[in-house]
Amino acid sequence: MTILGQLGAAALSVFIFINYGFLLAGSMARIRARVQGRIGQPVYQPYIDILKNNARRTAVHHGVMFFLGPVFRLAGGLGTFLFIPAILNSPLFANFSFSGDLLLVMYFIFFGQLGMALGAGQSGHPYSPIGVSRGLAQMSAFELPFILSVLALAIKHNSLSITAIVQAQQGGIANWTVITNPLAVIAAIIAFLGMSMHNPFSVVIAPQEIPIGPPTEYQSGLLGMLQTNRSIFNAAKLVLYVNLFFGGASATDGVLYTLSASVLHSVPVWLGVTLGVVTMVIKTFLLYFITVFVGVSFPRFRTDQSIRFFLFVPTLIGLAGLILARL
Amino acid sequence: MNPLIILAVLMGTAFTMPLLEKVGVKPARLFFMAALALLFVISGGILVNLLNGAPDLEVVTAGFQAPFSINFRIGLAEAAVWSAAALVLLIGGSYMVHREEDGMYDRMLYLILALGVTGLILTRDLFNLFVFLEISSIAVYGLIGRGGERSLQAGFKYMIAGGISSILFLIGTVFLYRLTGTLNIDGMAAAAGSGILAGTVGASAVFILAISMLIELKPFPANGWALDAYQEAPSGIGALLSSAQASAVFIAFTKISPLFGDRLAAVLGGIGLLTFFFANLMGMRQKDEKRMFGYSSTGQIGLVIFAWFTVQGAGLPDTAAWFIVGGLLLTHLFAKAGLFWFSGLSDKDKGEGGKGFLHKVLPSALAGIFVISLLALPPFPSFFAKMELVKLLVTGGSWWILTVLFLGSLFEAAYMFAWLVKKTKAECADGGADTINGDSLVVGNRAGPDILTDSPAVEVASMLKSSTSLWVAIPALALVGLSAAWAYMAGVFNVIAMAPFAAALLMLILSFLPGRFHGFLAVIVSAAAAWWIWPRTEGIDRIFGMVFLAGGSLNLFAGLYRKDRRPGFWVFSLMTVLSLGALVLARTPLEIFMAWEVMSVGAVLITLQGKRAAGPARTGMLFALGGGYFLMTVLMSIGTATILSPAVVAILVVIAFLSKSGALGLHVWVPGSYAEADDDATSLLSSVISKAGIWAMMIFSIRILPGIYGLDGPELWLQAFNSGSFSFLSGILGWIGVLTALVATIIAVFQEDIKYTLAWSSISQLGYIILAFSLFDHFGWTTAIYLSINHFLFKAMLFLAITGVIYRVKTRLMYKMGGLIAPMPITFITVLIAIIALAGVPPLSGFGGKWLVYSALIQGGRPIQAALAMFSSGIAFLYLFRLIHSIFLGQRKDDSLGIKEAPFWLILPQILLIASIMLISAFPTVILKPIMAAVAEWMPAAIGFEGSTLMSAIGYWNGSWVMYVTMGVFMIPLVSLLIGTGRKTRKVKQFNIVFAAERPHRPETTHYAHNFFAPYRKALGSLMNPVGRKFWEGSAGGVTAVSSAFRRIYTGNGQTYALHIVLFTIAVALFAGVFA
Amino acid sequence: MIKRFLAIIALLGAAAVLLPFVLKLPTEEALPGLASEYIENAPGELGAANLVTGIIVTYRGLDTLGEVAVLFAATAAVGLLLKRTGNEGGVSHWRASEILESGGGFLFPLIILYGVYIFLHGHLTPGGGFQGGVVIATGFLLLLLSGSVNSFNHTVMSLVESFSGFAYVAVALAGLIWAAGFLDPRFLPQGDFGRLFSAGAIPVIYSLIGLKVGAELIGILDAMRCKVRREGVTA
Amino acid sequence: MIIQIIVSIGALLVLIGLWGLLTRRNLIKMIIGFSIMDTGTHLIIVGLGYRKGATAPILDSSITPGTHFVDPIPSALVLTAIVIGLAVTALMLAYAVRLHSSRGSALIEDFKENTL
Repeated sequence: MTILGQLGAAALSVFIFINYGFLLAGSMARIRARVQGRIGQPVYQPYIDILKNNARRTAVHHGVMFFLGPVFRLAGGLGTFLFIPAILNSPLFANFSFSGDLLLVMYFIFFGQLGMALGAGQSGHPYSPIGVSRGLAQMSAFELPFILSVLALAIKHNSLSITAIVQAQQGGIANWTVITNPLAVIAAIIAFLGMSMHNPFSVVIAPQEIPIGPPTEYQSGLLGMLQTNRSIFNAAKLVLYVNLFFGGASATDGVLYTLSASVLHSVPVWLGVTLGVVTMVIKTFLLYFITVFVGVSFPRFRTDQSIRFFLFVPTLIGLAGLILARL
Repeated sequence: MNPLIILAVLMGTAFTMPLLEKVGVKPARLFFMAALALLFVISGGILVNLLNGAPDLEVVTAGFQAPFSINFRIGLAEAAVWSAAALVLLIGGSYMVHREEDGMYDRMLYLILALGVTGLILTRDLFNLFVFLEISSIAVYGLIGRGGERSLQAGFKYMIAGGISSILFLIGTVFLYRLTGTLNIDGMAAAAGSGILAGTVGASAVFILAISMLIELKPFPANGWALDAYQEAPSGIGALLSSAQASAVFIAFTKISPLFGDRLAAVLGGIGLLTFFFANLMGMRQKDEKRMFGYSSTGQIGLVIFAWFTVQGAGLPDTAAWFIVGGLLLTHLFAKAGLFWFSGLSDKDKGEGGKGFLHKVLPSALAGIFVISLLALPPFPSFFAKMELVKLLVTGGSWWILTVLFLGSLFEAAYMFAWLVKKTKAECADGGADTINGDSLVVGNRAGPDILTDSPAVEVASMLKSSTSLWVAIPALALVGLSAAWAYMAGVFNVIAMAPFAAALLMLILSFLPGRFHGFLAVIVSAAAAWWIWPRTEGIDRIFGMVFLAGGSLNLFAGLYRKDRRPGFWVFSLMTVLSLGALVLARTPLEIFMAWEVMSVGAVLITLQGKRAAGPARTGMLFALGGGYFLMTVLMSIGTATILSPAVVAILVVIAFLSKSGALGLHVWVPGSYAEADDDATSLLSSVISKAGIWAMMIFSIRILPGIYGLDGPELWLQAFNSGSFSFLSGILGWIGVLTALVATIIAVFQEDIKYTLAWSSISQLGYIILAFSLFDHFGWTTAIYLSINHFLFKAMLFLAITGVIYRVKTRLMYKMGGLIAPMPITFITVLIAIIALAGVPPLSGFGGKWLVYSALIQGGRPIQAALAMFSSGIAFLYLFRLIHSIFLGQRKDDSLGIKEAPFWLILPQILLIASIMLISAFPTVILKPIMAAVAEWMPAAIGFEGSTLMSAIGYWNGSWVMYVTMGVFMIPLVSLLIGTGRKTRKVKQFNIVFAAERPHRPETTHYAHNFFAPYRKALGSLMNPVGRKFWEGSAGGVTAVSSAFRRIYTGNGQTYALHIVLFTIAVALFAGVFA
Repeated sequence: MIKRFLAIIALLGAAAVLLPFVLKLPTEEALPGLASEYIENAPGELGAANLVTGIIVTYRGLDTLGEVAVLFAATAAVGLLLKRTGNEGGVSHWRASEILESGGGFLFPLIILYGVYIFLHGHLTPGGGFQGGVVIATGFLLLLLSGSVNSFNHTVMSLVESFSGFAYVAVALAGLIWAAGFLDPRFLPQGDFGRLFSAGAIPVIYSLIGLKVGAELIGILDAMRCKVRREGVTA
Repeated sequence: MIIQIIVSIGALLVLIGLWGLLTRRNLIKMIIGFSIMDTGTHLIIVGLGYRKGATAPILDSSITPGTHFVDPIPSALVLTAIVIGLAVTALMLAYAVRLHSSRGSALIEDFKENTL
């Protein structure tokens, strides 16, 4: 594929998954509201928000880094997504995953966070660094179980390539990591709760204490950029998790593919890819549902509590998963 | 020239002194000095003759041949010690005349002392030896007593001890005469050879003679009187007592040593060693300067005795024997004389209410030379001598002896270096609390004007005023000359090995020139050295050589930002950088060790230049020396019959290098040193010098250790390393590395002081490098080198940027900064790039390091270590963000409103470093390919490039594409933002924030920076428990407690001391089997 | 008490160390070679009837020179230690008894004469410079005790001391120049064996030593006397 | 036999002197002890030169060929030793005088200030 083709493909996959991210956010907010006995916002509310924010022009700023913060942030989200192959065996959704393996993705996550933290820092608002401090502290803690489960995967498949890991899980649910190494997946899921910053790990943005934390000072277009990032970044994380632990989604395999293959003689490529995307959407939706489920059921941890939590039980589970992988 | 004439001159001058005094004080002094000068001229002339190959000089008296009359014999050893003693006597005479109130009697006694020293060294007649011993003793008794009331007490105790000793000597002598029928020492030795002394009486007589001389040499524990004497005697007398007199007695002792049987010799050697050990142990608790020198003196003489019997036991030829013994003895002679004089000079200055004599360049340099030479560090004769001594011990497999020797040396280093530090640094005298995180720690970083602004001209003038001060330079010059001689004999007198010293000497001579001149000189010389070394090295050597020399040059360039003279800084920096070059080029074990020692000591001396660096530098010195001893043991075992087991060698080497790199447990010296050194010096220490340990571990693994075991092919030794105990050891090493990384990172998170943050960060980064190194395969080592280069780049950037910040805001505490992005944008960009690289965030080169290290670990089967390394790299974000936020972002303080960007000298290197890091980030092949090729010379390649993608067995990474993609995704929102927002936005005022509808009161209350990670501390603070520091402090406490306990034997009661002597004699008799 | 106990141990140990010398003493009756050679050759070589003097002044002349230096050093040291109070000697505060006073005056010249005799005949009969010097000093001690002299003329004393010491060194050097070596007394004629003017420079050397030792001992006595006297006053 | 007696007495004197040096607390008594030791030593030296039936090595008219002499060398040595002993003793006494005048005490344990 030519460079231009790659760029086009990347743009397409980004576009699809950004929209998916918006819808996911809207629907989850509505579900959460229903659980709490409210009607909730419409599913398309994120679109309204982002349009509104982008429509307003920002009049004040706090300095260059303040400007660059959201740029870093969005670049981080986009980059993270672009280094993950979204759909197996589909060049259209392979993105730029040839640039690096799982380690690259794990570290590129920090790119946006770091830039955001810096931008927020220049605002001079004390709540921003408080939020960053909490966020970083919590992040460094939930990293450990996540790392352990990733290493379990790498050892099991003797590879750090995401494509290879997804490939290895093809051929039925029995090959999924969640079956082959449930301990590692449990550790990773708990870490995912931390990453999503929903309850009980929402102290970072704690709206009641430090109005949304780091982005306190952001408004209008800059805030819109952050919201855009939130959707693509969310999607990227979910895709990564599904890829690593839940068999991913393939353009040439999977339940939907098998179903349609049994209906049609030969599945056309576009259908295969579409089915892959649908598979991915379903899986990620279900995965995200877990965080919402937990989020509405638990109160909030303090930062030190969550640090201790992550470094204890999930870490032990992760270690057990690692040992399981080595057996 | 007949040396007897000088006896006549000395005596004649002494005898006529009362008459001369009648003529006038000036002529009396003139004759006094002339006699001493003649002594030096004659002895020196004889030495020169002997050096030119003249045969040993035989002198008879009364016109009869020995044994009928008393004869002198002057060999090279005697001539050397004699002329050295004469030089010291000459300077001491001038010292006494100028600095201390001299009278007629003092001059008379002084001349008699010179006579005694001369006779002791020259005579070959046993009874004549006794006479000269008494001559020098009585002169000393008299001279000690002139120091005042307390010196009288000391003098009386000295006399009691001397009296017992002389009675023993007499009894031994007369019985030996009765048995052998001669008083000539050579005749007696011949008789002893024929077995005449084998009987009980003979053995007892020899024993008594030996013990009486030994007592004169002040053995532990029968030396309380000597310590009192050193303490209370006037400095000038102490100098002679410790140097000329002790050396002369030692020479006399060597003359009678052929009479000793093997067992007695062994016991005496053991006593020498124990004296060395215990004297230094007790010296550590010493507050009084002269008594401390006294402990050191007795210790040094003990060491010389030990060395003497060791070389005798090993049957070394004369030249080799005196290479060791003479090296130790002469170094001690000059160094200790110089130190005692300094003590006197600084006493005088204290009395005049000055800041102390030594706070000036030249005196500090001289004191430094004396102390460093005493600690047996290169390039002084004692260094070469000690190396050979250690070689003998290693050959003999005497590990316990070696341990005792090293411990004693370490103790001595502890207090002597502490003295040097105390004397050369004004600010530590008041014992300022240099606590970590202390709020009081506001440090203006320009050198204290009180000590350093003295212009050199003023200083030389003030020294000339008291001409003795310049006289004190002579022993230092003598030491320098001897160093060259010993280096020549040791075969390392070549350009490369000597370059660091030559550079240091040159700078010392040019010290009257302005500081920037020295700076430019250092930059140019080290850059030239880099240029010179490039074609002369290859592979790993070339890579590290460039980090050392080019990196060193870059760092030195940054040091130019300070306009003051910075005495010491440039000298030691250049010396250290050049020694790193010498290290890379060194081939023989001696060259390697010499360069290593210079480098590690140089680093400590650089550290010492910091205002509050006294304490850390002391600790650093001990670790540098301790590591050096391990290294010395291994290097000296090369080529000897004794081959240590490979595992032991590996452990010793690793301990040596890890203590340099500051691995966990051996790290305690690092944070303080890095934090308290000058800010730009810290950059040099952390980014450049800390890599020496890594290079050395690699070179030892591939070149030196295989050489020891005769494993020539890389495959063979690789097998050795990957089998059995070695793979176990490398696993342990990996754990050390990863725990270093983790713990140091966590501690870094909680520092308020920016330099402590970065210091702990350096430790943790070195931990990663050690971790990668421990894999012992192509992947791991490629990683280790790549990490080393990266760490050099970003840590130099960080430290230099921080240097500029501290220079501008004049504090090191991060929470006192804030908002500096506005005045210092370039510095901010440097820090931003550096922390992105350090954190390992793509697309910068740091990610390459992360990718390499984790892939290597996973591939190498160490997932747990990989997990902990990743965990700690996550924690690193905490301190990195805190660093950049607290300093550059947030609220700007009122204090920093007027400041400017950092000086050009600091900015330029930063820009170069940014360019380098961007280059290797976008094109990792530029740097990775040479590294992989260099490592592949030694081990099978495990990773390789496919196009621009680096492929390992389990993963892949294309640095260039990561850069392209990142740039792409970065540009899209940026461009859209620029288009979208237009130019209508304006920057709001500092306090214009959404703050609960309030306007914040002050930046201090709004800048969230102090105790930034409070919840983290709450959760993980228990990991901060300074186990390492507690362990070392506990050890030090234990040693000092033992030291105190032992010191109680010195009650101060002269009678008790006499009792010690008698009991000591009996104990030695028991050990020597005299009662049998 | 532990100190006393240790002292006993020390004494027993010292006895044990010295015991072999007493028990296993060599009982060789023949003179060692060196001593025989001296007895054989010394009279001919040196012309000194007293062999011990020949050995002391010539063969072991360096010892003797050193010995003089030791005594000199001791004098200087005593002078150094006690000099400050030297001028307080002043007047004697007690009167010696009549017998001592007149007896001292009477004996003094005889003692001096005896001393001079001893060092002049050192090469012939038992005695010599040191012995003679001591005897001379005894005479002066007697004067001091008898209280007839309060202080000595320091200039004369130091003149004598310096001169004799310097002359000794000069004689030693003369041996180097005109005879076979440093301290060789044979640059003066040997003379007739057994006569006063014989044995080369040996009598010269011994006379100088006698003067020097005498002067030095007197100096020591003087220094101590002054000091002790002052003590008596203040105490 | 005589030689043994002389040497034994000398050794005994040395021990007696040593005892004095180690147990007497008065400076003067310690010096006396030292002098006794010194004397014992001198006795040993002279004693070792003794030969049975030999005469003093002074050649005068009473000497006939074949006369045995005692060893002249110890005699020479002891002279030197005595003088040196004298010098040391004198110096010790001078010290004692000064110490006493400085402190008004002559007990050795009153002079132990300089231990740090």
